[in-house]
Amino acid sequence: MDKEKLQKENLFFSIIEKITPIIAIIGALFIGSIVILLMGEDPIQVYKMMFGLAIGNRDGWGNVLFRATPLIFTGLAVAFAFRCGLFNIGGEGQVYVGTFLAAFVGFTFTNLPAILMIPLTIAASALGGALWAALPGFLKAKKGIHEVIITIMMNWIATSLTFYLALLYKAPPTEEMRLAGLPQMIPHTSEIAETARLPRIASLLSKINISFPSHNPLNVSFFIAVIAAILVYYILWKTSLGYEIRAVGYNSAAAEYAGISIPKNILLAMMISGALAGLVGTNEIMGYKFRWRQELFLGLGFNGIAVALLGKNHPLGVVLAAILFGTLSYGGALVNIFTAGKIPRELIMVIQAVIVILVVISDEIIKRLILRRKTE
Amino acid sequence: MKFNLKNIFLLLLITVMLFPLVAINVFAQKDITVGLVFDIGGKGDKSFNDSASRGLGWAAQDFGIKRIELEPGADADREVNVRNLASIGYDLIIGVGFLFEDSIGPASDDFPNTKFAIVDGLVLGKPNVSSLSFAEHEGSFLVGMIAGLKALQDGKDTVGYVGGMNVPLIQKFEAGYKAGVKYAYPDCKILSAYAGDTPTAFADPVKGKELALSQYDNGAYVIYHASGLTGAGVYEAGKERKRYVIGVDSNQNYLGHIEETGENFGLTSMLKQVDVSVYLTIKSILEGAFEPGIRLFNLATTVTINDVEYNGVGYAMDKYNKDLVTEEMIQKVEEAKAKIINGEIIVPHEI
Amino acid sequence: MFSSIINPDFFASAIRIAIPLALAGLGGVYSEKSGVVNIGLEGIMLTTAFAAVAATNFSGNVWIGILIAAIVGMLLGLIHAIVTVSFKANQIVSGVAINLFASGITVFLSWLWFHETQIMALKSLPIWGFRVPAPEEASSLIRGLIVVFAHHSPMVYISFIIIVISNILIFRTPFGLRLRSVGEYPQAADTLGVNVTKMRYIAVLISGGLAGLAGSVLSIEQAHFFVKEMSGGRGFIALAAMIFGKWTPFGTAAAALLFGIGEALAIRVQGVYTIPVQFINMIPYLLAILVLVGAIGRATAPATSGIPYEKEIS
Amino acid sequence: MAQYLIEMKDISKTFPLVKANDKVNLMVKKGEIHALVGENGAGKSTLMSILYGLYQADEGEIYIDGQKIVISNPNIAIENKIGMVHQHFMLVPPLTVVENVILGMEPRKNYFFIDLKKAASDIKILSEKYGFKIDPWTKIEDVSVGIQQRVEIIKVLYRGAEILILDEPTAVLTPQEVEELFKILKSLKRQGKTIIFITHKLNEVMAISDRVTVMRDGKVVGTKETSQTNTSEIATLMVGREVLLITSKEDQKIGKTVLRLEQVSAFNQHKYPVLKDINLSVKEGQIIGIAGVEGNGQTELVEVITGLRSISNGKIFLYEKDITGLSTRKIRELHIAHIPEDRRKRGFIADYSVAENLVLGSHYKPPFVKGSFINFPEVNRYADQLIKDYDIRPAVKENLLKSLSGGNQQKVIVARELQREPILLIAAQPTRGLDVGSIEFVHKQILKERSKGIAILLVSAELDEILSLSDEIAVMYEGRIIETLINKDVDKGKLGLLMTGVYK
Repeated sequence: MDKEKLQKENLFFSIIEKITPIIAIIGALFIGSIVILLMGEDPIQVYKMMFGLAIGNRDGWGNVLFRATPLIFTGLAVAFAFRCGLFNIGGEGQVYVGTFLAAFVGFTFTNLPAILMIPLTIAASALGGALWAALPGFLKAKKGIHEVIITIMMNWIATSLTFYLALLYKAPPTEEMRLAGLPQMIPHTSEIAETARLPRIASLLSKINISFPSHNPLNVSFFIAVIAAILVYYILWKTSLGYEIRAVGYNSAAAEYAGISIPKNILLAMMISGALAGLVGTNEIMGYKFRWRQELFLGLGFNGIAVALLGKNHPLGVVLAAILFGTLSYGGALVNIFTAGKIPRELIMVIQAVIVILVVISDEIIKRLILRRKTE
Repeated sequence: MKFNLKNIFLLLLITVMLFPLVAINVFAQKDITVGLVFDIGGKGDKSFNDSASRGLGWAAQDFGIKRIELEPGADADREVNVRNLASIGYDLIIGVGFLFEDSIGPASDDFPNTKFAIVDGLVLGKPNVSSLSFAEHEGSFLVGMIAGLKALQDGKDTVGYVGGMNVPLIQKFEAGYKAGVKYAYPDCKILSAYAGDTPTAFADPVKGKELALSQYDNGAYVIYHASGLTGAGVYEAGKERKRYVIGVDSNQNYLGHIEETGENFGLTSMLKQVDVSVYLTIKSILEGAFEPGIRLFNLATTVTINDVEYNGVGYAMDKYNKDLVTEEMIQKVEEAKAKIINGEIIVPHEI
Repeated sequence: MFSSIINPDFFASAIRIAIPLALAGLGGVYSEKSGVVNIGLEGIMLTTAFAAVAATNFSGNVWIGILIAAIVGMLLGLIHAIVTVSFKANQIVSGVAINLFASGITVFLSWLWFHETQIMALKSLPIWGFRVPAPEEASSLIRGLIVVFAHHSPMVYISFIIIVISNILIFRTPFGLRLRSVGEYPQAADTLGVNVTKMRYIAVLISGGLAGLAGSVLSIEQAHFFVKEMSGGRGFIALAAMIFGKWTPFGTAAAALLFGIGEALAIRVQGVYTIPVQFINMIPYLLAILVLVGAIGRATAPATSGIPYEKEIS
Repeated sequence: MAQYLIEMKDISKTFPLVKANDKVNLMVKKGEIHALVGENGAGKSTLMSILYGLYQADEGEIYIDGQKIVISNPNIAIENKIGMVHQHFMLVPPLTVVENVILGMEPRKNYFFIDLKKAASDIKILSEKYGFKIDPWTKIEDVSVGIQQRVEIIKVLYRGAEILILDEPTAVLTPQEVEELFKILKSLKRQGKTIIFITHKLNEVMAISDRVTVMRDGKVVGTKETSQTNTSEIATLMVGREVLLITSKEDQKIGKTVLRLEQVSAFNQHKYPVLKDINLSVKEGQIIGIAGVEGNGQTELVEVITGLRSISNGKIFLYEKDITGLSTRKIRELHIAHIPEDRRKRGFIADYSVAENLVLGSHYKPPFVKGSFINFPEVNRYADQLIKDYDIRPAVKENLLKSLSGGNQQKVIVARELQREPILLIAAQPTRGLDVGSIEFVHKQILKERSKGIAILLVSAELDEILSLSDEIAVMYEGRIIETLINKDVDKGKLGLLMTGVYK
């Protein structure tokens, strides 16, 4: 086979393979539209509304990116571990622990200046996630226990543990609450120090006279997420660490033969993955609510899996997939409002799941088509 | 599919350009509009959220308002729901549950012409927010008395309590209940358990049933549950063991009714009249008498809606439990109620 | 204090809690014995818990509800089989997708059909067995035995029967032999004319059906309600039980019982000792991790579990 | 009755990337032992898989006893009394012998249960008839390779096969076991069975077959009466040119001891001893061949030297420096090169490019890294150089390794390992599964290293390879080195006996 033809074929290969998520998205929207039709609504109107409202204006974009931010972190977490052949289903627990540690640092070291406080809090959130991922990593590396089940168990343990800690460090009642004789309802921690907070995009843009809705929750954490994605790319494909991690993921026996320590890389990949998940704290704690409360994070870890799959475990794909999911999530909430509750948000969850299934299937179909074509 | 897709893209483009126009035309409304956004658990919980929804229903019937009920998913949905309802001109937006503190607080500043109400939460110092609070411990005291009196009457020595999520709010129920039991029956043992640490603890009937069964099997004669839907499991257990259950928030007595045998095990229910508070808030807007700040609903609160008199909190009597709770018991409870109202009895709200 | 925790009711409670775990775990056994990992059990349980309540309410008959739950479970199993056996996609990915799908579709349909996200089952299963005699009528031993074994809903006994039949089916029949060989060495089975694809489809379908029964037990028998996310991770615990049970029906059932005991203990220890409730709630999960750490080295998964069968590569 | 029992006419089969069979014709007479020979990849296994219904031919027809049949799955093959013993045994390790034999056609009792007792007695009867000694109740994972092969044959006979296909049955056997097998085959022939015997060992063809069909590149290049041909004719047909079967080897000065193992013992993962008190030394310029039936500890021996397996006892020295217990990476850094026995499993990362694979194991050291980043210009330059030096084809460094042929994959491994300037080369099964050209290439490289004075440990299951390359031969049996022989004095018969543990 001559070189040119080979390269052409490789190109065709990679293009087709890369657009399977798009095929899946279209397919899922199509299936979604059948469901909407069955509900007696007009799918075109609904989709028009969903996307129109979600990305039709600055406020919408801000909300979409805000929702995408934690998904980028958890998506990267899953993708990174996947490159090492690990399935990190423990994003949920790593998010809990990472965010709690961020909050803890945030409300404990209130005397430090922002220049120390912000990096320290970011580091704390990453560290919390990394620590929580270390045990499943260790058990996988040393004992060969499958990480899927351990990480799932760790999710529940994290739920209970962080809840206990939240009770331990719950915020004292405010003056008003004392006067009214009302206890704090569901425990949350005290707010983190002003110096540990990340500015909102709205306040940054207002300084350069660009109008942006001031209530919009989008904050600097989105850029941290993008930087994290770029870092992940460089680590995986440009460093010897990434070379080793991917080698272990592709073929651990060969990696071992080449003197690459499998336990070390598994543990490391798991901890980096956990750290990425923990970084959700930058968005939810440092940039949005400034305090820790459990239900802020429900479901982020699991949605991260879907994001990673749709993004084909590539950082760029993860960012795009997270933005898509952010759009669906925000658009879904709006459609729910603007159709007066007729189209429930859960339709979006169904569409998301269908996307995941279709990505998985279309990958295989296309691989087969290519194989068949090559044989002829 | 291809045609469909083209359409979507085309329309998407048009929408983006025409968005402001569309928004105004489609969603402009003339009647009084009320938006209700639910707490975790959502509609159908047979207690808290359903109570709020019921109040909205009463108001819709009586005043012909337009209404919408929304169930938020992620935390950020609360703010999105509140804000968007406000931005499309809803007159009153009610957030059920204290979680709305974060979203109603800032939104009330941005939409000064919209009225907000928050159930169980506190948003103070805003002229357009009403915080609806309830003295659950007082109501719990009364049902605690009924539990104690029932056990005393039938010669039993133990009652139980099943909470949902182990949080201060739910501990308030426990505190009042325990005080009530002890007031009526000082020697009574009280078992207590919580279903869990996450919001799902309010929606885990399987766990609730096992918790209740374990208490019944350890001698509990009556169990008071403050656990949302988890309590559905408590009722299951009560019917299975033929022991009594006390419901919460709404009148849940019917849940203890066994159709086949006609037996009733719903001893009573602690009523937290979220429905009343929602109804009154809507009414106050129609009458131009919106009250910002804390509105406390307790035993002393008395309202008449459609010829029925309600307190802010209370206990439920109906056809299901009229044979279970004797006149004598009611008399004792009413005496205590009077004492609470006039301050003779102070009900603790912390265990 | 001790007798208020460990008593006949405690064991009865452990059995009740164990039943859905055992059924779903058994589903895992069939699936993994054939070489297909099914972490979609969780989602299947959730969906079928909903299906059981919905069908019961529409039909007015609990048995129809249970039947529909089993059928819906098999349908989801079928999807898993199509994706993983025919399309040879990553089995864990497919399972995750099923779990995601379940979370959405159940709430979506409950809004659509019932306009609320928690639905009460209009009918419930009866309690079968001997009446528990009053303390004075019988010795405490007989009383205890009746409480532990003879006073449950029909699904408990049906589950016992299913467990026993499964053990026979897997280890004593041609079907079982083929099932095991397909999971261990599909090429070998293939060369002897055993249809690997067909066996895997059947196994995954059975797996879905059993998880469906488990879901119906949760909603129809135990809760009498469908509540969103009510499976609460029981599908994953079931998988841990399967591993600890060394991929055998009896072993899985025994491990499920162990988890049942753990949870029953967690329920009863509350309030008795002054350990924070949060730590008590960790017991089942810590137990699962300890069990897995202990089980490794003694148990081996079916050799090709998780690996799609590729005929071309030989 | 037709003249031929089996007629395969114009069979073609294309796989992605390869045309495995191209208008193949195969005629087999009833009651003969028909050898099917060819190099690896010549299409023998594919042809037999088609006959057995594992693959469907794209075109062509099959006649059995004059009847045209379509064999769409193994069940139809079995119905037509065709049985196949695969090269890789198709036995399920955790199942018992009897379960393996009856799988797919289980005798039943009460319509529902397997009648294991009946099956076991049937197997007893069958095995006595052909002189096998097999306990039906043992698990496959507990019996030796030779026994496993007998189970495979019984499995086929149990299904009433009249036609037996044996795919390279001798590859994993000792010479003595081969003898046994041939006896069995002859007795089967006496009972009227027809046997197709796939091999690439010409002496076996001469020893056992009645007729022989030679395949090359997916085509049949000739069918001969065995009695009327000879090895060199068949060999020429097989490879299409004259082959140099014996590699010439110059004398070499032996230098200092490079590697020395002292009383080394090791366990496998089940805590079962697999290496027992191994003493071994390899000197500069010397090739030590490790002979033995596979599974007697050779794999583990290589693993302990390369740090892939920890040892329970003993010491390992490199130039008299203790290297016991060092990590694989440390050992590689001491310039020990390793061509692994299972190329696909250990040798390379299939989804990495040629360039990335060429730096595997050196990827963390300068010049291939700068800081913690990989120095891609240098990696690429290095790759281009090696591709040229070792003639790796296609010469595209970006290609994923999985797209290369087996021979070129092995070239990548050899290039990578030899380029590291080794002082010790461990070559395990270096030519397994390669075509003749690649085998020659690898052998030349090994001898070139020897002439540079490098110490070489050669592990091979191919006795001919060991004999033609090594200076000394160490024979392994059940985890021990039971004898070390100087190559000059070796006679093949004695070596075979040693491999079976007879001389002790």
